[in-house]
Amino acid sequence: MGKFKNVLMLLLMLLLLAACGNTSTEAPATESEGEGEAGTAGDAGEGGTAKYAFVFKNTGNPYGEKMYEGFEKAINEAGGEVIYRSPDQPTAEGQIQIIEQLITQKVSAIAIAGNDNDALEPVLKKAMENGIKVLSVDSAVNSNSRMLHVNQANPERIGRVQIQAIGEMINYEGQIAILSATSQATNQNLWIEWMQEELKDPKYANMELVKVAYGDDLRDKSVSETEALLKSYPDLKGIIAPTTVGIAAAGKVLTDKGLAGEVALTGLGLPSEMASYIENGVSPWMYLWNPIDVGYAAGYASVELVNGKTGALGETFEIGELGSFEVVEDGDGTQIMLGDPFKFDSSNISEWKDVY
Amino acid sequence: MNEHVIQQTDNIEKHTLSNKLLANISKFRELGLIVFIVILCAFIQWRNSSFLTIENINDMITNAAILSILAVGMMLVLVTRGIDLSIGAIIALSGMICAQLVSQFSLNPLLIILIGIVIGIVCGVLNGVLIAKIGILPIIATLALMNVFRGLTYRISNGEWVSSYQMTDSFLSIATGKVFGINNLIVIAIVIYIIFYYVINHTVIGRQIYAVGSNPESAKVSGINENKILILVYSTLGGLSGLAGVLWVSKFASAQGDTATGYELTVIAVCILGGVSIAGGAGKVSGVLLGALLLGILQNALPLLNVSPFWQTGIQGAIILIAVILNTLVKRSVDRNNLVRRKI
Amino acid sequence: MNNKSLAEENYLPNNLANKKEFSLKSFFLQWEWLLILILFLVFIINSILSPYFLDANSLLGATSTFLDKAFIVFPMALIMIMRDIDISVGSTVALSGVVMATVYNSFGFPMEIAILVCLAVGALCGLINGLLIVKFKELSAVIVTLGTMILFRGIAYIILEDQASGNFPDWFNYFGWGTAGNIPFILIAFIIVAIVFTLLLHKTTFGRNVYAIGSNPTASRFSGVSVDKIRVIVFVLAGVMAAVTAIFLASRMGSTRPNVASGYELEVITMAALGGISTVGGKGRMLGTILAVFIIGFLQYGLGLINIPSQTLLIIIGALLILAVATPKLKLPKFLLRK
Amino acid sequence: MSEYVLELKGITKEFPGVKALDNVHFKLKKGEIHALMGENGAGKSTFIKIITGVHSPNKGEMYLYGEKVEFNNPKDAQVKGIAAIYQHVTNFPDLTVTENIFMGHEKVSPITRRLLWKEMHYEARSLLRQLGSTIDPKVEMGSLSVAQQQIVEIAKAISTKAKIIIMDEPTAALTARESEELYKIAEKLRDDGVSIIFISHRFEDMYRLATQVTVLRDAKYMGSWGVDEISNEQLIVQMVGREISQVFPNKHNEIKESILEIKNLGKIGYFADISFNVRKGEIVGLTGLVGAGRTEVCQAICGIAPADKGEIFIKGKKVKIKKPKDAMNFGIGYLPEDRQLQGLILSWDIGRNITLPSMKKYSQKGWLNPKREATVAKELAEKVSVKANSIFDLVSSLSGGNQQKVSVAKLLTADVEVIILDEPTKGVDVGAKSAIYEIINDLAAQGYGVLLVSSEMPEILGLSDRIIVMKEGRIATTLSKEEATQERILEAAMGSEPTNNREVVVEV
Repeated sequence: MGKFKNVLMLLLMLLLLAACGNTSTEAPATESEGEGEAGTAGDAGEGGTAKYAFVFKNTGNPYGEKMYEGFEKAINEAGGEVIYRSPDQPTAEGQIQIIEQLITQKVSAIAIAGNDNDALEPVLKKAMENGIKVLSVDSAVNSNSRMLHVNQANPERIGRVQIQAIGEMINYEGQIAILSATSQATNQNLWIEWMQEELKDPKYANMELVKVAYGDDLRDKSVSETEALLKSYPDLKGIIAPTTVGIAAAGKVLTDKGLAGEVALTGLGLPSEMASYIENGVSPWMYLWNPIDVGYAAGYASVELVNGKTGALGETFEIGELGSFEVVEDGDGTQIMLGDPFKFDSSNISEWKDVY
Repeated sequence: MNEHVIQQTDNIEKHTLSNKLLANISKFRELGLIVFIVILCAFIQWRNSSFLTIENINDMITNAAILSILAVGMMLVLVTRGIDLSIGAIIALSGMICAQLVSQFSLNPLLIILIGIVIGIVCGVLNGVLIAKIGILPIIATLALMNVFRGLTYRISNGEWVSSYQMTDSFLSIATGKVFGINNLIVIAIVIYIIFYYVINHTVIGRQIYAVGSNPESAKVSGINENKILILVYSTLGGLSGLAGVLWVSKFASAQGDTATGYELTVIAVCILGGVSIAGGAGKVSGVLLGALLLGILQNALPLLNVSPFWQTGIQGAIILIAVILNTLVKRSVDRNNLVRRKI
Repeated sequence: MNNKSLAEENYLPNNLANKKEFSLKSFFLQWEWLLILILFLVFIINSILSPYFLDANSLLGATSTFLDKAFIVFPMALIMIMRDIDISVGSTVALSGVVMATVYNSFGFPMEIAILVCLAVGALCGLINGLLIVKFKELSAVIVTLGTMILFRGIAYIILEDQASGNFPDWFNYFGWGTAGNIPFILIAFIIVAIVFTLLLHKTTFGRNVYAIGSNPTASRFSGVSVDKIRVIVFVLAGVMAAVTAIFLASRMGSTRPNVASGYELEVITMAALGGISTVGGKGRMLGTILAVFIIGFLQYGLGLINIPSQTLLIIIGALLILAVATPKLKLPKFLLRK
Repeated sequence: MSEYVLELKGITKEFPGVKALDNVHFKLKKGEIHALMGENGAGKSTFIKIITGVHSPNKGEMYLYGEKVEFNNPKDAQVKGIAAIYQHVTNFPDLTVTENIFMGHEKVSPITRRLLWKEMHYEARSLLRQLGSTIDPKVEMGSLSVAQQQIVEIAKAISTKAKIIIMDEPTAALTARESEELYKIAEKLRDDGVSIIFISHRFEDMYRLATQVTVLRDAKYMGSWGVDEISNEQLIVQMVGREISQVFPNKHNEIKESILEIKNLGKIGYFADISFNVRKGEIVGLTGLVGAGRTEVCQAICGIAPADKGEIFIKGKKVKIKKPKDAMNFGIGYLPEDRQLQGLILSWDIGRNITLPSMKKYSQKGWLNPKREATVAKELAEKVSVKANSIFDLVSSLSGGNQQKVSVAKLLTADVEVIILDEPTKGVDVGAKSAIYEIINDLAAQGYGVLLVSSEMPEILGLSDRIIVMKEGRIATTLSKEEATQERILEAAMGSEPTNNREVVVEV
């Protein structure tokens, strides 16, 4: 009798599977009527609108929301359907799942801000094999796994300009420190490399980079790290924080300790997060590109790729109102590069803080 | 007969004496913790002289304040043999809602604190009801609600942060203001500790919480309403988490959807360091306070000592494991002493 | 039957049946049916919501997106049946993966050796957990594995700092992505592991002992069951399966980092609880667990296909978990109650 | 106003599968010490729990001072002035003595609801002093000895100003002198007008204290008498229901060579210098008061809580037993005292329970063989005559006696030569009891060596070939079947004068 029970259970399971199996053979058939044989999915022109996906690092991040805003605007202008996805934690595993789902949905292009330089390679290659155009934006994925990278700004310029700024703020004299995130996406480390390069210039001879601290992009940790910097180096004159959470946390600490004017702060941060600290003078100025523009560029770049561009060196991409950009070299891969980072100071911060 | 009595009293006197000795040994934990903290401080001071400055101590305690507020609530939950994994999510939810309210209506800071606490209590009651009334294991119930609360936070925030310029000065001053030269956060933590010390040690309810954790069966026989106590502790912790959410947002001047992710484990670690037993029944306010202080010192000192950030997690894990294992060994030797003292 | 009086009992024939009677009612009142129903609903709703869902290729391919962590569900089920819990599995995945990559990249051993080392590290992590738990019975599994969770992750950070380590050979990277016909390797591996664990739990003395320990640890010990040994073995199994997950994860990502697989422990516990593994021990079956893996996996996948934001997914899975564990506790109508 | 402070009429209480109380009556006068007697499992504990509101009866009425009352929870009973000291000490080990004493009726300041620690500590100290003890009320309960905890429990009952105090075997863990102290306390309470329900196995307690005795047997009310109205023999007949000699089949077993030998076994804090042997075909009785260390000795032999000192020999060969499995491998089977907690897996069926200890034997290289298991389980279950429909019936649905039979069947699956039975008839109804006695005798006849631990005098006297009496962790005396009488055993178990002092630290 026990056997009978098992057999019955198994039969019912099989029935269930069979039911799924049946429908699963039918469903694609009805689906593919209009599309021809499965395979090339990047058919923007024929049968329905093309779908453009934007995948950010994680949910609940205003920087990503703003980027998506630009992306959506671009796609709306060019015509197409937009999909916005991000995992709830900033992990590559989460992004892999999402990309697989996008492949199944036969989107035309995926623009992704990668959580990991290399880990997305297999899945993005799979996407490209399925005819999906892949480009990275903001945080690059390696050159094998993308056709193009949309760089918010030249990393060299980003690195150098921050040193130049802090130099100016502290009269090219004294100790400085960097408060970074732990860089999961390599851009932070790249910027820091360029900062160190810039420091070799003789005009910074009297400046000393004493420490690179990591705040993990966590509020509480960034605060402790900033406080530790201030105590370990009482003569510290300036802090560079090339990350939104870090610079805002440092701004808060300097404000609370009344160190405006004594320790200068600059770096990269969202205007909305930094408005208070620019207005109160803790950070005379700081930089950021406009994430809306970055997203907008990614949107148009997606459209251009779907329309047949390949992202090869020397091609020109038309980016709506931003004009046209030439594809340039980026290590092994190619990229288009938006302009220098934008400078936010007390004169313009109030108009930008409500924007992003 | 009289002789008998005298002899007996004699024996009992002896007994009481050794009992007192034992009581002292069981206090060893707190003493041990204090000694450990002192040695640690001396070591850190030797390596970095800015450690024991008034400014740094002030920073350190301010940073540990929120942690210690949560830890005392978590202690009550652990004492009843429970656990709450949802507090990080409650902090985020209450912080986000309050920050949005502030940015739109610029409410009075006291009112905001109240709203935060109420949000926390609602979440806590939900935990408590699932655990006490429906009988779901605490770890599963709070795990599920952690997902729900965190998801809700993202839904409400719509991916946006609330930034410092959107907050009113009065709201920001919750965390930066001072009373008699002491930071508000520290003041709030002290007030909470006094209240909890009083409630735990000087009210019936406080002792009932321990009774439920110490022996649920006897508690029932003694006429204690276990369900009521369970819901009470979870909603208390919820309320404290809600308060912590407001303080967090005020302190860091920014409300994000992923605020305090994983913070529950830090809080539990504080309790374990402070000698709270996960098996229930045991745990002292003083112990938890010392545990919070120890973790606060670690978090403050590791960067000061220039410890590589990549070693910090490992060091924390090792210290927690060593602390609980030491605790067990000490307890074992005390129990063994008890046995040796017994007649055979 | 329950309330048979003593007198009545004494008149029963002294001749016991040793064949089980088949009762259609109790057969259909099994937890697994509810899960099958839910799985069915998930399929129906998903196929209504998204035209892409019931594409045979995608359906099979979809399994590879959620099966990596599913390997840990099996030992976790055993652990939970024994009234324990292991929240260090995510960190074990990270540590064993990181060691594997380091052995391959920094020490130049062949990948085959690196894989073996990975499994060994996983087993070692499990062994540490198991030994701490049985040697310090005063500590619950929650405390021990909370400590080792932080410690293992910390060691992974010490080894690799914030770097990724990859450059695995092609055959290794193919492992996580390749298919035999339409069936992904990972699904095949999952089926094999599922069969092994199902047999282990339901058809061997080991599995019987696991149930015994979960139902009544004292009585099991008194009956000569090697409680400590079995607990340690099960935790080692959890470590090994975490290492298997690490291998597939590394293969699918072509590299590994110290921060991978964070939060896996909670997802795995969710799956096991939904699968009907009783959280107070002694109850639950592998079939339910397997069904729960597919319910959560296809739910995530299907809702992903219609681009539901991941935060909504968090809420849905949280609610599903509460529903799953609360349903049997609620008072069912009498006719639905089992025995 | 009724003459009785407490009156119970026709109380019936059923649990699934068991009728714990069947139409029981009880009357208690003011200032009376009323003994409640009956064998284990007669329903005394359930009866108390009805009075204290832990359980509510299925049928029957309860009157307090002539007024009908219904208790829904323990608090109700507490408020009405009923307090109980339970057989198994039920306290809060993590809390202090003061807290334990005042749990449920704490002293609080009327306005602020603040706990009045000073007053409570003071009162606790004076309560304890009244009881002749100077336990520090500020120490944790868990650090006290069982006897001290018992005193605290009594202090707790007194502190509630209870008018009715129930003492459930309060002297079981006490020395003679401590018992004497307790008698004095009880008498003093009685003189103050408190009524006491006194439950004890010991006739001495009853004769020393009680004026009235009520007897329960097999959940039924047997009657109530004045202590001087009824002879000891009559009382025993009422409690046991038949002459003792009728219950125990008197067979002569052939006693062969020694199979288990214990030498100088000791465990710090539990027992010391235990030496004895068990021979094939012999039933050795091990008795003594509760807390004398009998169970601990058994558990040491079985590897559950191994001893620190001494040696164990099986068939002349020295063995090391560190865990239960070792003991089973050496052929020692153990039937634990608490079959629900330690013996059986209640949520499992009969068959699985029976085959649990010896699954290796019925499996092939680790793979289960359900058919073979079922055959073996059926055979064994029938051998010990378990009453059930099938081996797939859940153990939780069986009566206590049948559960115990399943426990015995479990032992028989293994290759066991020595069987240790710890209180095998505890909580078992009389019908099943004689069945179990028969099984025990059969086992001895088949050549098993049996070590029988029991507090029930008739059982020990009726079954054992040799009787070892333990007292305070040591062997007090060993008596042959012919020498043994109830009086001699009790004398050895309690000692007329305290031989050593409980409070002294003994180096072991």
